[in-house]
Amino acid sequence: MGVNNTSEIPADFPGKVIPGGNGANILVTSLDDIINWGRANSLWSLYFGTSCCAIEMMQTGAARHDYSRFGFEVARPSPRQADLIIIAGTIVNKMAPVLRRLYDQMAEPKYVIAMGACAISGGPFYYNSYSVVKGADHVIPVDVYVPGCPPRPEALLEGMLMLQAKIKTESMNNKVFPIDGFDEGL
Amino acid sequence: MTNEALQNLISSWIPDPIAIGLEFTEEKSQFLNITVQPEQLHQLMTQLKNNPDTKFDYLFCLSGVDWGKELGVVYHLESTTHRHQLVVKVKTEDRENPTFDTVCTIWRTAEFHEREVFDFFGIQFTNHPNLKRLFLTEEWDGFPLRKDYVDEINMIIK
Amino acid sequence: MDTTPIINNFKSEEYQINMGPQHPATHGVLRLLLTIDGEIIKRVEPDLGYIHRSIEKMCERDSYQQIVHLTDRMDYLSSHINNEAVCLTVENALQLEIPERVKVIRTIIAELTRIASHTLWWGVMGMDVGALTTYFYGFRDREMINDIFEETCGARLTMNYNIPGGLMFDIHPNFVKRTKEFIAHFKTKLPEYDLLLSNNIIFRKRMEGIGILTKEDAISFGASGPVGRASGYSCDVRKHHSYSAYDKVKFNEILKTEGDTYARYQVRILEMWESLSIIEQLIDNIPEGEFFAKTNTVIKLPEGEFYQKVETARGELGVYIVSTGTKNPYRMKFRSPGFSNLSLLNHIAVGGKIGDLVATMATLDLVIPDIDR
Amino acid sequence: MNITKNIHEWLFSLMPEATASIVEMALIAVVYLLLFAVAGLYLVLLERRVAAWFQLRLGPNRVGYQGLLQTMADALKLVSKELTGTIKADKFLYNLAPYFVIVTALMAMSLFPFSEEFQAFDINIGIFFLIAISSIGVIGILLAGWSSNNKFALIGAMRSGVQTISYELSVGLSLLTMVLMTGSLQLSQIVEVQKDGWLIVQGHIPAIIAFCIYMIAGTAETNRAPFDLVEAESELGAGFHTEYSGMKFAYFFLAEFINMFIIASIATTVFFGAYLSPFGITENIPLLGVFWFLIKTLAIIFLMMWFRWTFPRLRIDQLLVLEWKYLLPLNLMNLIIMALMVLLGLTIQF
Repeated sequence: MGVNNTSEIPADFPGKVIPGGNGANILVTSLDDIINWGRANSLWSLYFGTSCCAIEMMQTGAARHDYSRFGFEVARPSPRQADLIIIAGTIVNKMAPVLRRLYDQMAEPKYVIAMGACAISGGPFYYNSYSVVKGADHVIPVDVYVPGCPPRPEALLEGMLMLQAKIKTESMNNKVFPIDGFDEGL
Repeated sequence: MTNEALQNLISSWIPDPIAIGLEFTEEKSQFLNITVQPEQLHQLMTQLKNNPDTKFDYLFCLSGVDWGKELGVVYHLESTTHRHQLVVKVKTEDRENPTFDTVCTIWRTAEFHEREVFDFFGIQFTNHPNLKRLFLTEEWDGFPLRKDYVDEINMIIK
Repeated sequence: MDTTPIINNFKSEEYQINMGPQHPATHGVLRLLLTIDGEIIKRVEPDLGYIHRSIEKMCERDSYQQIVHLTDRMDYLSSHINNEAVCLTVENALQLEIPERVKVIRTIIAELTRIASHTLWWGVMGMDVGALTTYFYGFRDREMINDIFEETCGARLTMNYNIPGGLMFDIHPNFVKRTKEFIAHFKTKLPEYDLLLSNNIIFRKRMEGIGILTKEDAISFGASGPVGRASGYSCDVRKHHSYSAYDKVKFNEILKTEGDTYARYQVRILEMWESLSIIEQLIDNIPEGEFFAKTNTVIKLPEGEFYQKVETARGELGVYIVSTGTKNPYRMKFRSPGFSNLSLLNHIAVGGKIGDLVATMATLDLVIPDIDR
Repeated sequence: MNITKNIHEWLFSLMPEATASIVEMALIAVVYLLLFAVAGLYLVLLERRVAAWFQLRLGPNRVGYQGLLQTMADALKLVSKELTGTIKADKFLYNLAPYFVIVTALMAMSLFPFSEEFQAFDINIGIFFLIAISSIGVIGILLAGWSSNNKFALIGAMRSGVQTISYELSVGLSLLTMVLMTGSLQLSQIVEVQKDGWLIVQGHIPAIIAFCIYMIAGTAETNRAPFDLVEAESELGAGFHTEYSGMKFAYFFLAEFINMFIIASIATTVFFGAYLSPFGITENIPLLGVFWFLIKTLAIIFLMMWFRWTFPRLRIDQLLVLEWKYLLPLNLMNLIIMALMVLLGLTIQF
């Protein structure tokens, strides 16, 4: 995985390492790890599939590729209890405000996987189409992009594991909410 | 029934078909095409459906077409008993508010299809139960499938 | 002043509920404005367009090879049959002579797609009615077909195996072996479907007698595919306007007369048996020969209008091309089966309960991008 | 070897009467809360593994050894989740609803005779108290559905009200047929009577009919499939707890599994002799009572899980027809047969 969260200091580090803080954050970091471990291993996805990628998402949920091994199994119909929204399929102009409202309704530590070329950049409907939003990140901030049209179940699983790794590197005291400054295009 | 038999049968209903602008063509399509004036559309359609030996009771495709200068609607009809097929075309010159009478009183499937044609071409259908946009949002301006539709914001032409 | 006695003097007024774009039962982004009184449904008004990707506008600027790629994003569960529809229209327009081998392979893969779509429908149908395990059994069989497609066509869901003029490449050496294995496996598993769901007393009680569609209404609403055949309206395009290798195959068209939700369910289950028998008849004698008829790279259809009907898993898909002789069509219209099947939902669901509406919608087997195009 | 007895004496010797009993109560509450939490978590994991086993897949096995820590991760995540709420919701009732459901579940758990000495409250109206408690749980669901001001939640709540009121009848009546044989509502007395043969064996045919009715009504009581109309996934989305998130939702989620445990425990106590080993083979070994109790309860829980993953869902009117037109008359007739049998002394005693 691209992200390694080990914290040993590399040998050729020029400067002197000053331990951060007065040791209080040792508790915080370990609390961080526990909470992040809990969050990473029980990502409940929302029932949200718009088009063909939804079928590949259902395949990942089915018996053969089975994402319930990693704890994704409980898919919640209501956005209040879901903490991961997998945008599986094309987002159209008429659907964008609905997607934005779903995202706002979700409880706070929420993550987004843009699955499939349509969710990443409009995919095959980029040219000559008057009604497709060219990429879901015009609507909501996206954490992990899974390319493919439709991506294979293994690709979606790899995307989910990458999201787990990303959650494990989060820290509670300087938590940045992806939505702040998103509308202003920061 | 073959196309010729159909053609004679239908032209036998009306005293003189040419005078009221009813043409039969067959060359550029595999079905018999009838081009009819908007006024006689409803009357011809009801006859096509109710007449025992034509009995076109299945309207399987209703599509709006922008023929460049005029806007038109193409009806593909099929009879589930005799298994023969027919195409009825109707065209109108004025592009501001083209109106035809609805056929959804004859075939219930036309309700949705006519709403779709209105949505993409702006063709009004008189006494249609609830003629409003089906796919696009209410405040969408312009009718996308017309040839002269241009929308630079979200259409990237290649 | 109507003098009918008021039975219950608690005047219960109806209220509108929004089975919105994001709802487990709508398999995608169909929004239903339900006017309900307590649990009884008074009116269902579908609001479409949440996945309208303007495919028909795009087709006016794409060449015919590019259009084939768009069609399997429309009805992605019978994607191969959609591609076949466009290719057949183009081939008939050009009066191309298609080798026998291509027709037989197209028919086999079309029937495999139909089985894959019906197994997915059956799995999700069980989930809609509450039996959550059927989803996994349905997908187990679908995975086997996906393996066959992945090996031969290179993709699991959106295959693009058809191009105007024939097939992209020849079938994989162990395509025949794998299909035979699948047929043997599926013949033992299909009775299991009946065991688990069809003869379950709760399932039958929930399905029988609701969402009744008479034959005249089916024809007048333009219902096609299993929805029409469950009401006794014989609308199988493979029988009446046969294309590819369907005229060389003996199979019977399943017709039921009750027209209720359970009849639509049974038609699809029996259709899977028919598809199996079609594949069996063809799998052993795939004729040798070319898998591609020579066409020039830029395909220009002659002046005129062309229409081709095809029987997808959901019903009758029609491709209507108006061509002015240039390399892309002047106007292209897809007559989608789901669009007409959905239009009759209000007619059959009124008076039932919310549970009936969900069961009826499941047997209509709606794929929303196929409706919105 | 009875632990509770000597703790009891030690406490009373140490402190005056009132404080001792309060401390004892507090101690019991803490022990049962721990038991409650652990049982809840591992029941959820058991459900997901059993479901996976039915559905040809593996189920959670990556988190901790063989997935044992999976529900721990779920609990940690739910604890650290934001508690969303809607402005239009009725604030006070909205927050009160989850506690109704959890408290009733906990109160019911304290009555069960896990083994000879390991029973918190042995009140003499045991069964009656259990049935009363399980009907309070519904108020929590009704409150949740109504106060979250969401149409789907309202429909879910109304359905749960109708369902639980009608199915309480069958639960009560089927337990009543068994009480005819024991003669007392006190749970320890019931187990006492079963020393010479479990009630289901003593009462042979009517007891088996009562057990079947009880299982049907019990599954309906806990709103589990095939009667899960309250949280009908495909019809109402998330049913009555649509607007709840984070820990409030966790209460509902946990309470559903604890209710399942309670229904199974009542069945073991009344029908299968709580901690009595079959044919009295391991009577003398002291601590084995709890083991037998849990084995029987888990068997019945497995049966309820089996229901959930095979049967489709009933429609609301079929649900009521089943109760009022079929289960109720059957139950009453069964009651009369059992009464006649007890009168004529036809029950089998070992």
